[in-house]
Amino acid sequence: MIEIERISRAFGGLQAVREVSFTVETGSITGLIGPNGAGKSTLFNIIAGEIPPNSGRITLEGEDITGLPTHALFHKGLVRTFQIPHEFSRMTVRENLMLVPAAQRGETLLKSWLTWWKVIREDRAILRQADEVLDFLEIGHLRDELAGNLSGGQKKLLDLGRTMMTNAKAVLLDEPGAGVNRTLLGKLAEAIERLNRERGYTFCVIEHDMDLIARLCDPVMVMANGALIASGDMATLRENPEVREAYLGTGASGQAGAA
Amino acid sequence: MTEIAQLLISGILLGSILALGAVGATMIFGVLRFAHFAHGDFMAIGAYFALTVVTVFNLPVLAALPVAMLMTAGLAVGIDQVVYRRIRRVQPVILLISSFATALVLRSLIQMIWGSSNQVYQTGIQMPWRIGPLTLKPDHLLIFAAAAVLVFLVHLFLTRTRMGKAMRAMSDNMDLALITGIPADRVIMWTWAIGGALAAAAGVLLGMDTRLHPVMGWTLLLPIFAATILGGIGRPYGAIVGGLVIGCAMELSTLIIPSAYKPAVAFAIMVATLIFRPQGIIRGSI
Amino acid sequence: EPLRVGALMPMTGDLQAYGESSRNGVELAIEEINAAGGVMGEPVELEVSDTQTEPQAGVDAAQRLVSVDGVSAIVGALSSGVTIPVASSVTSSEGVPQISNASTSPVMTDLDDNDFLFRTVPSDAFQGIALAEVAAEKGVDSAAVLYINNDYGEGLADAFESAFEAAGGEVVDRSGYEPGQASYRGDLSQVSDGESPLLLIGYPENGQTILRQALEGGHFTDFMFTDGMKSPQIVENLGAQYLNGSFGTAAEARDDTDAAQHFNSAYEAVYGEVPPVPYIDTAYDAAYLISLAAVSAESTEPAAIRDHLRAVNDPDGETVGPGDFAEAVELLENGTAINYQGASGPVDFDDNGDVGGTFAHWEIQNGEYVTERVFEPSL
Amino acid sequence: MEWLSLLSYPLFFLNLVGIYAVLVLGLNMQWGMTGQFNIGIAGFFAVGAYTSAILTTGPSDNWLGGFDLPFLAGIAGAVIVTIPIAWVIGRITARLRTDYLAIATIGIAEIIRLFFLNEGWLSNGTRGIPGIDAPFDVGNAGYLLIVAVFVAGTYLLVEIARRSPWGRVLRAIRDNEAATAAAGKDVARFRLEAFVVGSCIMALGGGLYAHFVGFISPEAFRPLYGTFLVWVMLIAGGSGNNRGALLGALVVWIIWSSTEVLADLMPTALIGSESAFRIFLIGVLLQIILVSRPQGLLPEKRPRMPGEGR
Amino acid sequence: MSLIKAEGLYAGYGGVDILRGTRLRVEADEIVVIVGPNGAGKSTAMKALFGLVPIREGQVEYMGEVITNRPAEQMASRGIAYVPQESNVFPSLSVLENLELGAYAMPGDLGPRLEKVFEIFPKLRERRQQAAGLMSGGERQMVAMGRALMIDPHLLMLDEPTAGLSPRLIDETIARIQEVNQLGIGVLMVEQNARQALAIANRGYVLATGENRYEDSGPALLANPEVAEMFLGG
Ligand SMILES: Nc1ncnc2c1ncn2[C@@H]1O[C@H](COP(=O)(O)OP(=O)(O)OP(=O)(O)O)[C@@H](O)[C@H]1O
Ligand SMILES: Nc1ncnc2c1ncn2[C@@H]1O[C@H](COP(=O)(O)OP(=O)(O)OP(=O)(O)O)[C@@H](O)[C@H]1O
Ligand SMILES: [Mg+2]
Ligand SMILES: [Mg+2]
Repeated sequence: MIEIERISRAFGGLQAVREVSFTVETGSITGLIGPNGAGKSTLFNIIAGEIPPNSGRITLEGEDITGLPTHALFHKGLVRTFQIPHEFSRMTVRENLMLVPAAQRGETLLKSWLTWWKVIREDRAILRQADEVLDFLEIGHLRDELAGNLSGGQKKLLDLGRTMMTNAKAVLLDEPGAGVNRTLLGKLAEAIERLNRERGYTFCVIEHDMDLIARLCDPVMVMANGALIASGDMATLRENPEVREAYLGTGASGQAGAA
Repeated sequence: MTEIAQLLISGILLGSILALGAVGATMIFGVLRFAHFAHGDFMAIGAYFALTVVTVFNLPVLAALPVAMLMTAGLAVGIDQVVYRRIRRVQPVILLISSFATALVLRSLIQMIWGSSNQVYQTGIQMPWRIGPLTLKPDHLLIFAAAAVLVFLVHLFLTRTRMGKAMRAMSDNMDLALITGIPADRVIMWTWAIGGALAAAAGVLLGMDTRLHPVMGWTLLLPIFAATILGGIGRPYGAIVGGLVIGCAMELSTLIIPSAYKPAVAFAIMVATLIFRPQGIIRGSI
Repeated sequence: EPLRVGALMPMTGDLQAYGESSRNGVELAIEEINAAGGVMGEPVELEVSDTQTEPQAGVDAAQRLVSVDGVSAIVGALSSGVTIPVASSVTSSEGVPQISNASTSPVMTDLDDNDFLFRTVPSDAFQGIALAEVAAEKGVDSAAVLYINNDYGEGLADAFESAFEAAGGEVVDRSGYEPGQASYRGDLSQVSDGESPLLLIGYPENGQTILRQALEGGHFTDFMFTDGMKSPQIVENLGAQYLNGSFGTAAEARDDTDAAQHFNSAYEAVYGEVPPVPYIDTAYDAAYLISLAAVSAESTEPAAIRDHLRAVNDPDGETVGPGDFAEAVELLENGTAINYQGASGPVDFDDNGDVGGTFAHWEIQNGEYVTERVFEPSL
Repeated sequence: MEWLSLLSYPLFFLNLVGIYAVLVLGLNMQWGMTGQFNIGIAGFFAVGAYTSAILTTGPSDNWLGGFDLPFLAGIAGAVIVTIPIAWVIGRITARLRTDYLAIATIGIAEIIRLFFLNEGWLSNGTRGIPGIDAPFDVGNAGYLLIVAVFVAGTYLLVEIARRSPWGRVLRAIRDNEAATAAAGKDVARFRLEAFVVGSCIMALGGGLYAHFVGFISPEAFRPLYGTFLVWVMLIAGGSGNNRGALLGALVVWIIWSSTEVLADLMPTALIGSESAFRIFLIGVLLQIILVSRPQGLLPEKRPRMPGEGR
Repeated sequence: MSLIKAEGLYAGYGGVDILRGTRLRVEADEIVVIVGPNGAGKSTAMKALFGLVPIREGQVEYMGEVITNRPAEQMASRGIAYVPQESNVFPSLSVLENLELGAYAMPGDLGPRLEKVFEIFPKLRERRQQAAGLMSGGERQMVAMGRALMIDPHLLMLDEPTAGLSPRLIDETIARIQEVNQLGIGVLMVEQNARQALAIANRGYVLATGENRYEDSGPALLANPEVAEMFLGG
């Protein structure tokens, strides 16, 4: 689905991403892990068209998408979330979701003016869809709350909810689990699995929670110092000394899932 | 050639005055996140404070300068306490409109207290020295010197005091500044005090070079903002360069375009900067 | 019902300096008229309204005068940018006569105003000619022109240039300046050719800065002015020694006329010395004309007043001046035609509501403004 | 007779309020809905006024006139001419955020004013264009009707836009631009559309103004009356709320012109500077409004969800 | 005397109480961990202690002094450091400047303190000239912690300090927190990585809908099957 070919990017003297190549297979949930500052988010930013790479190429289903603007990628079915939640803080939770569906009739000003009744009808359907998503994420009671007033974890859920409002093909999730309560995290994983199974979404997930990665992802890519150092399924990676050294450590967190 | 050199001298002169105004404006902009539309009127009232000192105590203008700066600093802090402080937490645009109202109030106060006709610190004309084909007048040297000294003092303040860094922290993240124990109110007061004092200095120097008039500052406001933008918002050093560039560009422009379009030069430079180098012409910050 | 007169003056804004003295002129006239028995036995009432020198505020103020205060005629406004919008959106449609005492824009001559707009100052076109005449007479054969970039400045510069060149002079360069700048050094060096004198058309507000920078920068040493710069504060602030010998023109009545002398002494008695700023006597005359017209029409109806504005200047009529209001009323009541000779001149309105006029050639001598002579430009 | 003429002032007054209301609605689309900090309103105001004036006046040697078109064509022309101008300005300032945009637009407005001031062939320069007729010789009351129709129409269009998904995207942009792009919205397109539509509304206000006062010169488009007054109206009325915009225009204009009455209460020590005192009062009143009701008289309300009761 | 003690707190935003009778206590050399579902009011409780959310009812005592509703900017000079959950660095300032400003309330010789912070987070030494806003999510978290440690606090309040950190760094951070604690600094932290946090906690609180649900020693809470099922994800 997404083909990353020799992508590099430097910030000043800092080589944040170096010659990274891998493929996110259609229908997979690909994990991306690595120590802090490894370049994972930067790579996401490059794929999502937010910053241009210094070199390299990205294709989506065979089509070159390097350097396309974010919104154009969205229309090609590529959606992302942010590590630091990017909610619309002064809009309600519901509106945050209703905004997302693409090609709404009412987004063309002339159509809003000339065929307002059709616009309202369409908007009602979108509203129903948004409520379904909220109920699914168990934050339905917050639907009229301003998104800026949500707690840290609730914002993460909302972020995920926004990706559920689209007909995306590929979704890039940047640390969906950070700050989310463990119990809810289980639900979240379930949602991701279901979207993957039922709607055929392809995912690429950055996450530091090894339980979540182990449960969801296959294969998993490991980055360190900007480069791809290993890949494979989680069980193999746990045995990889390089990965242990750079990332997992030997303590409880790295081993938690294995227990 | 001599014409260009002569115009450059005038440009630098105008630029020094703009720079003093712009340094204050840019600091207020940086810390409080709004374009302070009463800045020109701070300049004017500072100039009039100095006028009072000059006429009442019969002092030379430069001696009145520090007094005027102190008074204007106090006034700026006072206005902040009475008005701006109450609306700091709402949108910056409210502050902007409010500063516009402040401008109206200050300007009408000047008219009520000092009257609305032209006044001067010193009657008569100072004849310039002639250096070859160029002319330079003693007052101009004073203006350059005063501007340079003030800018240097600001530099010391910003680099040698904790207050300088605290100012930048405030402009970055007000809540976190609070959490860190930075006394937000004190930083803001300092910002106003410095901004007010520098504006007063600019006003007095402008008054020395031209004349005093209630709207003398208002008409310089846009070039000052242009200098601020050109230098990059929140960057005092940038503002100095910005002021000089705008000053010279405005004076030199008369060589090529009708002088009726002269104010447009400042705006055109400003718009061009915004479009091609939105971070300002030079890098570096407080 | 008493006659109500509105004064539409810039009490704030750019022309504020002229607003207050103009209002004094109107006030003075009305006090005299009331002392002489008022109009149709009732004292005339004055309503003053501020235009802020802004058209939006000006039309609002004018409409308030007309509708709320119920004035029968308006004196004002000063700047053409306000006078004309007031005429076209308020007075000409409401049918209220309006006499500007200061708007000199040539545009007003041909304005479609249903004949409700008048003025007691001559159009800029005349002053330019007068100045060119004076300049030629003083042996000036070339001049640089710097004018304030508004209709006043541009109109005068145009009129001067064509008259001056027709008289054999040469305008070496001309340029409009934007008000409010801190430095005009670039403008000055653009027009200066090193020897010709500078004709500066503007107002003291910025004019003083320009003069100062011109002198300090050595761009010019000799100056010519128009009425806008005839202000004592300039000499006071810059020093007489640099300005002595400079000269200019201003619309001015012959001060040897009875009317002018009467005005001067009356003004002095009430407000102190007559400030050497223009448009006071023209405001004063405007108020007189309105009152006389009301008497002549025996009505305070605006349209009736308008219809009689020319009638009080019957060339065959008995000459009356501002001091003779009671007498003029008597004459009118007896059916005798009158010819009002104002403090600012004959103020005979032509078909467009314009007046011709006389101009002073003034000079600065020992720091004083001295009127050399008052003359009618040979058109 | 007496009361009739007393009535004619309010009729006149409402004309100006209506014209300003149109300007405020235009600004509300840019600031209230999109967060575009345009303080160059006077520029578009001028473009609209001059365009309509040039199109509808008779032939003249002094300016580009002689089209002699009817009123409606002038107004339509004002809007149409503004589209490309606003588009270009919107494009070049597209990347600028709040304060930067503010200062750029005020600069552009001044450039536009200087252009009309100095390009006499087009605009008769400093002397201005006289004789701009109102349609059908309707007088103030009649013109008020025309203005009212335009105000109502503009209000309706802006309000529909605000409630539509288009308006929702604008609010999202105002809130968080990166996230809006990540949600697949072409932020630049939406911003540009809002800027152009808002500017066209301002130009419409300009056209209405020109035909109302019958004469325009560059003096009318200086920042105080051309831009700041409009801002004050929007902020006092409640930005983001179209009804607030209308209310703001009314209330502020009342304050603006009634301070003249208040100035009579002035302390005697200040005799001779009544007018300065009046400006002083305006400033103080404005501060009081801002400090006591910073969100405006009618704060922004989120649009109703579809299906929510009226 | 407890380091900090809160009793019966009622606090919230715009008239709605989020905290409903919450009580919390940290003794002088304790690590106390708060866990609970999203939106339980954990962050709100921290903010209330620090004076960032007005307390409607209840009392906060710090080293025997009542500090209920004292302004937040005084807390740092009392020796309380707080790292919020979001926007916890000055993005346009360099890392070094962030740290220097952290010490604003306690001026003096910064050298040794900086040294200590760099020792805990070596990465910060490498990156000390980079603007904090351009750091990766995890790096930012380190800057934020470092900033807080610059005042040599008596009490360190951390809102989800390990969110976004790699497993290895989580372990390290937890270890550092223990280290810091051993220097005699009380620690109050909110954590979603509950297992690791509770494992080192002297005491733990489980908060749900603004009320105290459970309170026990860390390991005891971990062992409590109810808690595990409802709040720790089985
Ligand atoms: N705009 C930028 N300018 C300069 N340096 C940057 C910029 N963006 C990122 N970096 C640096 O690039 C490196 C990689 O950052 P990135 O955000 O991709 O890390 P990450 O793998 O997502 O880490 P984490 O798991 O902590 O979020 C970091 O060291 C960061 O400081
Ligand atoms: N500024 C605010 N205005 C209004 N409500 C708010 C505000 N901040 C938080 N809330 C609400 O208060 C409740 C508790 O929020 P809090 O941030 O304390 O939760 P939390 O326990 O820290 O959750 P998380 O683990 O997700 O960070 C939430 O439902 C949230 O919506
Ligand atoms: Mg990251
Ligand atoms: Mg929280």
